[in-house]
Amino acid sequence: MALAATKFASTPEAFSPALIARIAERARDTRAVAIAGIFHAGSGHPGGSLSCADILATLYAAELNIDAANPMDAARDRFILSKGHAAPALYGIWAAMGLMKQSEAVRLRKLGSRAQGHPHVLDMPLAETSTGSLGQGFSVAIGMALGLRLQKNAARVYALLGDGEIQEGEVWEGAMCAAHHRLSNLCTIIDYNKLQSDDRNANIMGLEPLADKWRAFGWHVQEIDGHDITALLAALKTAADCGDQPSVIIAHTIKGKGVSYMEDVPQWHGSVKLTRAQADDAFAALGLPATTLDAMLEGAMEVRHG
Amino acid sequence: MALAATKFASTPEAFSPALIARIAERARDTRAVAIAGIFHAGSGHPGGSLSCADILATLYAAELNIDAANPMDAARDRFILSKGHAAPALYGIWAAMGLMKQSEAVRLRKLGSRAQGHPHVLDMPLAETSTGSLGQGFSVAIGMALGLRLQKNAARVYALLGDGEIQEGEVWEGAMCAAHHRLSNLCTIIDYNKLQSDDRNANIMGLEPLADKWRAFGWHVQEIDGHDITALLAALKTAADCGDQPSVIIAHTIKGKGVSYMEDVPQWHGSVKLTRAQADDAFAALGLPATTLDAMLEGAMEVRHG
Amino acid sequence: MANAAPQLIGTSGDSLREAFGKALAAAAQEKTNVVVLDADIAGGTGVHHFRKAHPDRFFQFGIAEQNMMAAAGGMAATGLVPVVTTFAVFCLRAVEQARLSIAYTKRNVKIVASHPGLDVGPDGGSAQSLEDMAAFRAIPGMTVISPADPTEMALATRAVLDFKGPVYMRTGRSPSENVYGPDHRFEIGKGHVLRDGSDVTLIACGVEVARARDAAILLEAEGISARVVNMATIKPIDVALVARCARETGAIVTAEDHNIYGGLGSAVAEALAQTHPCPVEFVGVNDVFGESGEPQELAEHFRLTAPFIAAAARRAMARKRA
Amino acid sequence: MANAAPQLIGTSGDSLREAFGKALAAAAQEKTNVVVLDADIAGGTGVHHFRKAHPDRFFQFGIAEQNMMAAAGGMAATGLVPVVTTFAVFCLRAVEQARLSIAYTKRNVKIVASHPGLDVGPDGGSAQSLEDMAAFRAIPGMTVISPADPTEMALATRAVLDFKGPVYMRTGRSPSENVYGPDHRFEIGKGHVLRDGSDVTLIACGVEVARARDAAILLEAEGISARVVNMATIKPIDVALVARCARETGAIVTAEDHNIYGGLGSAVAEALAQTHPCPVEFVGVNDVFGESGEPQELAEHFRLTAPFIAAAARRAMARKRA
Ligand SMILES: Cc1ncc(C[n+]2csc(CCOP(=O)(O)OP(=O)(O)O)c2C)c(N)n1
Ligand SMILES: Cc1ncc(C[n+]2csc(CCOP(=O)(O)OP(=O)(O)O)c2C)c(N)n1
Ligand SMILES: [Mg+2]
Ligand SMILES: [Mg+2]
Repeated sequence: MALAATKFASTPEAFSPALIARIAERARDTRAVAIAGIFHAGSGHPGGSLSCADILATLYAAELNIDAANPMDAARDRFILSKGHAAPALYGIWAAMGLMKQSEAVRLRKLGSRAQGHPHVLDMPLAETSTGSLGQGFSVAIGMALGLRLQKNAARVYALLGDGEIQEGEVWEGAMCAAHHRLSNLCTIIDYNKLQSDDRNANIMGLEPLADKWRAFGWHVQEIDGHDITALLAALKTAADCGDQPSVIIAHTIKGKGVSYMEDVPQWHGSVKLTRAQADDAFAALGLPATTLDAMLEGAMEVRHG
Repeated sequence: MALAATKFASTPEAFSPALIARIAERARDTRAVAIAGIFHAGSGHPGGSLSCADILATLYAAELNIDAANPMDAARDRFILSKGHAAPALYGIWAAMGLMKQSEAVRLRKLGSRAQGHPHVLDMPLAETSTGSLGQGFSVAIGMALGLRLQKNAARVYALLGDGEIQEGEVWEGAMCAAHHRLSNLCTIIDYNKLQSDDRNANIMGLEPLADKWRAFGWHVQEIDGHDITALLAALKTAADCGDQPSVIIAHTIKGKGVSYMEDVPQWHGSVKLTRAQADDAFAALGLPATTLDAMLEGAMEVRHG
Repeated sequence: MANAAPQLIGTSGDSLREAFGKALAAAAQEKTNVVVLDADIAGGTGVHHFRKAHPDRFFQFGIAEQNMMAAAGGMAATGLVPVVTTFAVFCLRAVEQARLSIAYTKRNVKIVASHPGLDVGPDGGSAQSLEDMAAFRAIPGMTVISPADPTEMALATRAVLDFKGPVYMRTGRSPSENVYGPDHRFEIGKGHVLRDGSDVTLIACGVEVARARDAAILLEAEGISARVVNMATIKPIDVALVARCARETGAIVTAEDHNIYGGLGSAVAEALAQTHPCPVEFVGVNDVFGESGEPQELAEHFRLTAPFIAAAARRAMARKRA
Repeated sequence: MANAAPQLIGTSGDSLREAFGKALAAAAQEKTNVVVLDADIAGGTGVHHFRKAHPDRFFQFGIAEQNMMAAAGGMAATGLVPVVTTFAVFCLRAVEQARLSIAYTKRNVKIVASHPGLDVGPDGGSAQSLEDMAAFRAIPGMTVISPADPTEMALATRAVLDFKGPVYMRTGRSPSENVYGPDHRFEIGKGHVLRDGSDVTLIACGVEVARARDAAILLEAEGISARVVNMATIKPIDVALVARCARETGAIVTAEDHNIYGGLGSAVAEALAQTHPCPVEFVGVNDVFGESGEPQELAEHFRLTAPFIAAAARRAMARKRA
């Protein structure tokens, strides 16, 4: 195997404070790039980008078998952001991991940018597929898991879904299908932030009892705090080793997590236009100075004019 | 209320031997018309028509508030055959109940016939909607249940689904929706004959644990023998009075029921061409002489030439 | 400051979706059988106005467009007039539901789709529907409408509610200029000559109408007299008007924020082929997907703006002389 | 006797779906990265042949077309060549999945749809897809093919597997006459002149090719020389051939087992409008739904048979003289 990266989660070093600190730092950087991008774009979905930053950081920094020197190696694990509107966070973690230039990640939603409003695989191959229409990324992940297994490729497939997203029937078609085909190489994570576009899930279309639904559809189910990096690491490790079932991790999260005034406020789902003051406050909440935002924006301007 | 029919199931007379015998007779006639129609057409789906005959007979003979003298009364209960390929059985029960001419019911799948290959509401208003594409009838039933409730119409809505049909994601979208909206005026019956088009459910796409799935989606669940008329009567009565949840009756059935050589044989799903000998044997299995088949076919010919 | 409410993009201002949402809420005052179906996107489609005015007639289906579409057929069967709303691109995952449970059953359902075409802007190619008019135009008995501006949108909203039968109507996301004054009239199935001309006819729908008008102004400066037709009803197309334009001007340009295949351009080409064949140039997205960018930027990039329409007019005119 | 196996309708015999199924199974011998996706309908689509020959590469998705369609995109991403199969009408509930997870991502997926048009027969209007060519033609970058007979179907099956990119291909349910001998050649994007003629050109696809040929024979008896073109590739349409036919014969009839809106007729009308405008008459289903009946009966009832094509040819010719 040509890949250098190791699955930290499967080694004793996995849960070291150093690893957790590294992941937390990546998560913070992910959030910062996401906010900078949304501010720079004048549109985009902050709430759902922030809620999944810890999940993305844990995946990329510790779980996915992706080598920055050769990211498209055939043996790489696949990650699909099925809730494609959280693209700013995906670009954020890529930037944090050196898989995308930070300046490109911040130059979000601009004509000609590789950081399209929703992930587009032809612009960023590591997106694995193009998303933005809820439900489809999950099905694509299932197809990949089937295709990899047929070709005896040991890579694993991960898909991150929104809670609102799982109202799509396509997701339950896929859930039934993955269980039927015993896709143990598939791990689904649900960013269970309790909010969707217009309101709380409970008001739009209630999802509970959510774990029961997945269990009844034949999945191995774990429920964790999606902002607890240790819990994420442990759950991903368990998921990778749970027999012949596909595995779902229901990650309880807070929409807007990390930017206090956005937390659990439906209106910050997006697509919103941030004011400079709001962006500054967001950076402050993340523990970053406004100058960091300035630097990021400057980088993005250079891409545009470079 | 202008309707003459009563809901037998809700009266003490409900479970009288006379009622059960009447329903059983209707079910047999339903099967006979379905077989005659499929033979006459030279195509059609016998297996799934036969498996649901007892369900249809119980519904129409004892549960649905439909007055043959004024079948389209606004206060009527609605029944939708979501598994539309069982149309021959629907026409069969209508013929048995005097809601459609038997000759028209047998003149199945012919150009200009009201007995279209799949139920079409513009030809037979009592179909309530047009089906044939699995999953859709269920959603239409949900829309009707919402619409009736909004307009304070106390009519109930019934939908019959195939087991293979519930692999459609649309069904789970609908299941979530009906529970969210507390559609207690909706009753779904699943013709759980364990077979679908090509093979057993278990081989195509496993459905178990099926009751758990519906419970996890917020439904009141009953499991019964779908050929036991007493059990059907009781379950429908319970469903009509189960609080603020929609109700599903998982009716365990045998595909091809009543025609021994078709029972539980996947190949008789259809669309098949019956030989005369096969049709005769089917009638014999139903306890009917070949002359009954001749009479039915003659009637259908008259419609054509009349 | 920071914890003030977020600015939602375009939910205020004169977008077609806002015009639709307001007109719908107003019309529903007296039309008490109108109900609205939403798939968790009311803020984007304009029906938040209806929800506020008529909460009891607003039905939430969650992010589940197939069930919503077919359920609309069921609601219509009970005598209601359902207005099903989502983004145009998500209508494409319920085409068969619209076909069977609405059109085949002749249900009086209005499918109103926001966010069509490049006008969607920064969300990018995944969200920019370039196929919806083609897909819905092919469904037997489905009327297809794409109004030009907020004024016409309000009129069309009323007209489709008055009309009996299934309709697919496009609104639009971006703030949109009014090409019409308050005395405009809208009739389903009739094109409207926005500006007369004799050398070439520019037939447009939706956001392209204003651009076609601008193209006519550009052409006028060169001494070319371009007629501008707003063909807000794509199906049934106004065959008589199309034929008359061909007869009178001899060359036609169509302009739409849609793939060049299957939409307005096709409908016009079909009408001409059956009546008065003449050269046509098609302005639209050239069988590629869109991308992120501001709507106006994208319109330029994908060659949908007035100068491109004017250039197409010159090409069409050159062909008529050939 | 009675408990003999049932006769399945049309799974044997020379239907396009059977020809497809057999050719696919054969081609997959050497093309080891071809996989088939089925939605519980393999007996109807012809892929039971593939399942038998290559069980390990046959994937069952159950009655769940959306997931199947998008999953095909995922399988393609791993280097496989997925062939997604279902009835044409059920492809309409996965248009957006084909759009995003196959076309937008440029995946090498072949969508092969059986049971198109009135050719479906007794199942009736709900199952008779009249919209699929329009819907899939509008998806950017999607190639659309509808071969004429079993011989061409086998060639086309190989050709689409050799071709890199998303394809939507129609097969057919009913036994279908061979209009071609064994030396026929098929090339994606090229129409084929089946019969030459100078007064009018009949451009057809799918089951209508044989009927167009019969119409030409009818016309010949009246002294009318009709050219017959099999336009098996609807997209990209063979613009050069369409233009040449217009130039050389001056009048065109299109014939397809599809709605007259959005399919072959539209593609031809668009090509003509851009090159050599001329009178066209459209033979197809006239924006209504089908119904139960035998395919030939339905073709007569809905005016798709040779006499109607011949009548359309006379109308088109009359218009060229006008
Ligand atoms: C098929 C589809 N329907 C509708 C939308 C519009 N939409 C974008 S985001 C969103 C809400 C998603 O909620 P959730 O999945 O909970 O995401 P999160 O809360 O993590 O942002 C909706 C309805 C879409 N992208 N795709
Ligand atoms: C959406 C859709 N996909 C595929 C089909 C083709 N089809 C017709 S019947 C059938 C099998 C149905 O199985 P089930 O629901 O179990 O019906 P039953 O066993 O009661 O006949 C299939 C796949 C269809 N009618 N609709
Ligand atoms: Mg959420
Ligand atoms: Mg079954």
